[in-house]
Amino acid sequence: MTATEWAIVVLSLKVGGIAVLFTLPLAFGLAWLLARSSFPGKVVLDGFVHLPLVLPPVVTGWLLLLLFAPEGPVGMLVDDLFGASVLFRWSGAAIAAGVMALPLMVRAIRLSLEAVDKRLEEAARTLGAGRTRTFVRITLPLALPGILAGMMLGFARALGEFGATITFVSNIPGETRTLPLAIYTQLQTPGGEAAVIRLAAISVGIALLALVASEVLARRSGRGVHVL
Amino acid sequence: MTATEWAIVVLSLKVGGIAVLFTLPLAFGLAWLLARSSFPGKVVLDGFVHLPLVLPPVVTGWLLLLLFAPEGPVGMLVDDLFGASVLFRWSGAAIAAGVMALPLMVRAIRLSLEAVDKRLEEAARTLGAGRTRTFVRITLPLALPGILAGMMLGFARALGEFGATITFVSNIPGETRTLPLAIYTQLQTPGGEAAVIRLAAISVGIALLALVASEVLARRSGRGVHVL
Amino acid sequence: MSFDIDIEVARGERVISCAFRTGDGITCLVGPSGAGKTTILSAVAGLARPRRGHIVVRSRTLFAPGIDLPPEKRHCGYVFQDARLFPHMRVRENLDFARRPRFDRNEIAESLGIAHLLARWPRTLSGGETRRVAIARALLANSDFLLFDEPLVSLDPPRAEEIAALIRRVHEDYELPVLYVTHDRSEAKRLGARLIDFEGNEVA
Amino acid sequence: MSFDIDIEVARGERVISCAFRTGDGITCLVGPSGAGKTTILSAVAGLARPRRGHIVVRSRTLFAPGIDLPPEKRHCGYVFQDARLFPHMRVRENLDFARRPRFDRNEIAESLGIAHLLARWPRTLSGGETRRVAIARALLANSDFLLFDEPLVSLDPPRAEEIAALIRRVHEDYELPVLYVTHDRSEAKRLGARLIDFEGNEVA
Amino acid sequence: DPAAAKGPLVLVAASMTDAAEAAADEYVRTTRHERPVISAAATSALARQVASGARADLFISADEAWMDWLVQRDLVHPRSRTDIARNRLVLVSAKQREWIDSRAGLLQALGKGRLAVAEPESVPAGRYAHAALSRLGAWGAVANRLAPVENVRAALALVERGAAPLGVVYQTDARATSHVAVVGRFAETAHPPIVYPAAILIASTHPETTAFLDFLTSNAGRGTLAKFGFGPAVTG
Ligand SMILES: Nc1ncnc2c1ncn2[C@@H]1O[C@H](COP(=O)(O)OP(=O)(O)OP(=O)(O)O)[C@@H](O)[C@H]1O
Ligand SMILES: Nc1ncnc2c1ncn2[C@@H]1O[C@H](COP(=O)(O)OP(=O)(O)OP(=O)(O)O)[C@@H](O)[C@H]1O
Ligand code: MOO
Ligand SMILES: [Mg+2]
Ligand SMILES: [Mg+2]
Repeated sequence: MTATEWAIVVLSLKVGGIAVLFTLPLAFGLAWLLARSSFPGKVVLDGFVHLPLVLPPVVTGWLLLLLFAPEGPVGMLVDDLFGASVLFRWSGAAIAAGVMALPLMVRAIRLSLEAVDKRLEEAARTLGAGRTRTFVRITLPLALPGILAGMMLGFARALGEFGATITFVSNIPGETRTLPLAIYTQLQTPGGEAAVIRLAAISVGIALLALVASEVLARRSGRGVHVL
Repeated sequence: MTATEWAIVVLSLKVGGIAVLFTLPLAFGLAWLLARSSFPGKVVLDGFVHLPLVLPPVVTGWLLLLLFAPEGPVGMLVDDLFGASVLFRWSGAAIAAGVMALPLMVRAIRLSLEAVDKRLEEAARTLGAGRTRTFVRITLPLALPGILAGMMLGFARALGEFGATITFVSNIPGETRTLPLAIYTQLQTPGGEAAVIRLAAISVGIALLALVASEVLARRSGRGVHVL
Repeated sequence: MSFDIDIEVARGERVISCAFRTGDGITCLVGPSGAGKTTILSAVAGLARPRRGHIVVRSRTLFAPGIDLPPEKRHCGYVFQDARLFPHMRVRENLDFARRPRFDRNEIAESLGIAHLLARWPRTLSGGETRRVAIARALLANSDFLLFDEPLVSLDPPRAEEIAALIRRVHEDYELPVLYVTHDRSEAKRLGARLIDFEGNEVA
Repeated sequence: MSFDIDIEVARGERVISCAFRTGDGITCLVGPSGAGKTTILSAVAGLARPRRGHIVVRSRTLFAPGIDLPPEKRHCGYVFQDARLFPHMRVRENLDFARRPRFDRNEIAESLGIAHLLARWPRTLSGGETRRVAIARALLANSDFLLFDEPLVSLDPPRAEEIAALIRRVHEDYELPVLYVTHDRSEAKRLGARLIDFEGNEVA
Repeated sequence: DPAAAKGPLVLVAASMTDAAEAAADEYVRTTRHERPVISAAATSALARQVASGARADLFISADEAWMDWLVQRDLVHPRSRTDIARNRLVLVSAKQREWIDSRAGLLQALGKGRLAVAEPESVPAGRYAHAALSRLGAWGAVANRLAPVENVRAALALVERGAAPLGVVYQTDARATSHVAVVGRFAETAHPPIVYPAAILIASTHPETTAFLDFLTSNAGRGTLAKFGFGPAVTG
């Protein structure tokens, strides 16, 4: 790998990692709401979560741009709070990646949450665990396979995210040029095939490593699933 | 909706529906392999399944183009078998959508398969059900939440698939111009924003309907999850 | 008075109602299969919400109009009919789940014959081993009263006898009210329990 | 001769070994909790694979060097210690799961007192109701022999007596070999069973 | 084969989408031929589709590099190659401001902001922008302050939203939106000519392909393209 490629890899890892970590609590909260409670407008929320999946990525990027533009509703807020903008910044790339990863993470986590045996949570309550402790010690670990699967899916998606990112935060070397943007640049160039393949192989390698890591984690924690 | 838009919607439904239906058995088979068996190279297979998620969609589209080109390895086979090519055809769009949906479907189904209580399969075997009957009557229905979630994710992804499709089968009205490609075309057209918003709203509406349908199905079949 | 219970609990289309007061000893609630014994225990533990009535244990009101303590505030040790061990924790962690244990974990494990199982995952336990771990887990919780739902099924008679004696000892030493469900009269006798039906009438 | 069993089954680090031959009557396999009773039944049903040995039932070899019939070819009716009802099927569908039933489903349901539960989902059943459905499901399979793992726990004595009588009747009418696990001596007596330990020695 | 039941299949660079559609309409109106089927995507994607042997009839590229690439591979008839239109680069801004015609003016208008452009290493519009900014002597100053995006439309969106104070786009895109103002225009000599070369594919089988290409180079065709801001190609 050249130094440039190495920098791109580091940036991609940063963007993907931060995207997944920051999206995780939100995804979990949404999955929880969708799995465990019923309220008017639940279908609408569910649909909203799926938006970034259904819309072409460039449209999602465009909507993000509307929101985060200096005069956009979120953009003004961010400016007030941090005195800065996420446009053209790696933080914006992470936001785009996180938004695209969200529906995948929510679904996987929700599937696992729905499979958690509520009788075990009841047992924990009778043993003196309040809602929080029950959640942390019982629900969360039992839903772990889904959480890990969701993180893996989300990370892979973040690693491959192109359309929303370039539309939202453009393609700035060292700041927002993640692997897929670098690949795209090469693909647009006549004769860029060799570079495309090299960069794509790097992407795939990273994803494989993440996959192995998530499998190992899942195996280390997913020992007993059955209840008598 | 105008007649053109209506035709685009019908095409998108056809492409997305066919993509999900044809991908489902493959996704299920892969999920089964990954959930239930261990063999050398399992991680590689797992990684391979994730490829379309990790690679930028245009790269996936380009790889599909290489594979399905008249002189490409799969293209020659398809030509031998059907005397036709999928390039520039809606069937090619369905292939692109199916490939992009595959990792999402595999993950969701796999999560559910891993949560199926094998003791119930054992019970079915003692009651005289062979592997097939056990699979059809026990495993499949118990994994249904994941299968439905996978189909829903896959369909939503198919509905939003842009990069691989346009790269692989171009943007041909009536043949491969699905909703996201129509949206892209409008985005390329100065003053097309209103049309973009209309088309995006249609996409979202379809996804919401699919979502409601999948929820209803899941509720109708997912009654008892617990075992004493 | 240990338990003062008068409730109605809805289960599907049925309503299970039950009213009794118990004295100091261990009380066995009897009734045929499907009568609603488990339902009543759940309501006492705070896991099923009665439609009306009250639940008072040792003059502490757990449930009454306007009062509905959450399960974790009721301080009960509950051995479920289905053992409900936490599958993602080893036996040791299952036993240590409740804070401020009343007993030494290892001693209890010893007396229930599960000391050698501490490092095992629940799914590797036999039926009787599972029950014993569930009993140990409930006894270790520092609770104000105990609920047992057929805890000794799947246990060989000598072992069952030992554990019955242990339960009786705990009941007496700590003056804990005990509500017990069993179909085994000899087990009830061994516990020195009084048998009552859903109306609180003594059963011969 | 009904059962001719001589096997070694590995369970975690332990090896459970067992060798016995049984006569015509019902045979109760006894042993303390954790002895390996469930393990032996699983092996006979074809769900656990012995390390060595043979399993012959009524001169049909189910397992021997070179022979290992899959569970569905063994034709057994097995009542599991954990009932294992299919949660996604109503009680009726659970009962109808086995093809070519030996009895009329409604008659069996009647005699087990579960006729009113046919349209219910398993998770809404009480502990004793669950067991009775599991017994009915196993009896309905047109099997060559029956395996029972503590089927009558959670049942009130009159009900348990009735079902024991039913099992005995089925055993006699159809000359079905029965291997039965229980810790309850009176239950074994009611079945007219011979008690044996893992070495095939008669137990007093 | 639906492409044969209709008119020829025309692969058009995305930046010419609406003009090509209008030209097709006009062509049908005047010639009564079947309407060509227009497939619009990035030039690079279309070129690769041609290279993989996809059956299309006409290719309209947004730059010469990709057309050259196809010529080298013997995938288009070299003699059919014709430049059908020209485009120009303009500077746009969200609000009216003083006309920009110098490096200083550009940098002053840009302030601390970024300059929205199509990806200069790969997208045709970006490569032209690179050349034009170099000629203006501003490349060194702005190279690190670009906001390179996938295509001209995305660059326009950045400017419309106030995310970038200035953008370099095709005049065809700028003139069609009322949300931005043209605040500068690069000299046509400041960059390689922005031409849209068209050529018939070797794989083409549609008998009316030539007719459509001829129409595009006719007065009527040029007139239609001109309505969208495309200039006539300089021939010879
Ligand atoms: N969701 C439900 N719908 C309908 N009936 C229900 C539901 N849940 C429980 N029941 C019924 O309520 C009754 C009481 O159940 P419960 O588990 O309390 O009985 P039990 O006395 O503990 O019986 P057992 O001794 O068999 O365990 C049972 O007849 C059961 O079928
Ligand atoms: N995976 C495992 N690892 C270690 N030990 C195991 C494993 N599975 C089962 N065992 C042990 O094997 C022994 C036999 O179990 P089995 O279920 O056959 O006992 P059992 O005689 O049926 O007991 P019970 O009367 O309590 O049901 C038990 O001591 C159990 O702990
Ligand atoms: O028309 Mo292009 O190929 O996107 O500049
Ligand atoms: Mg009960
Ligand atoms: Mg057992």
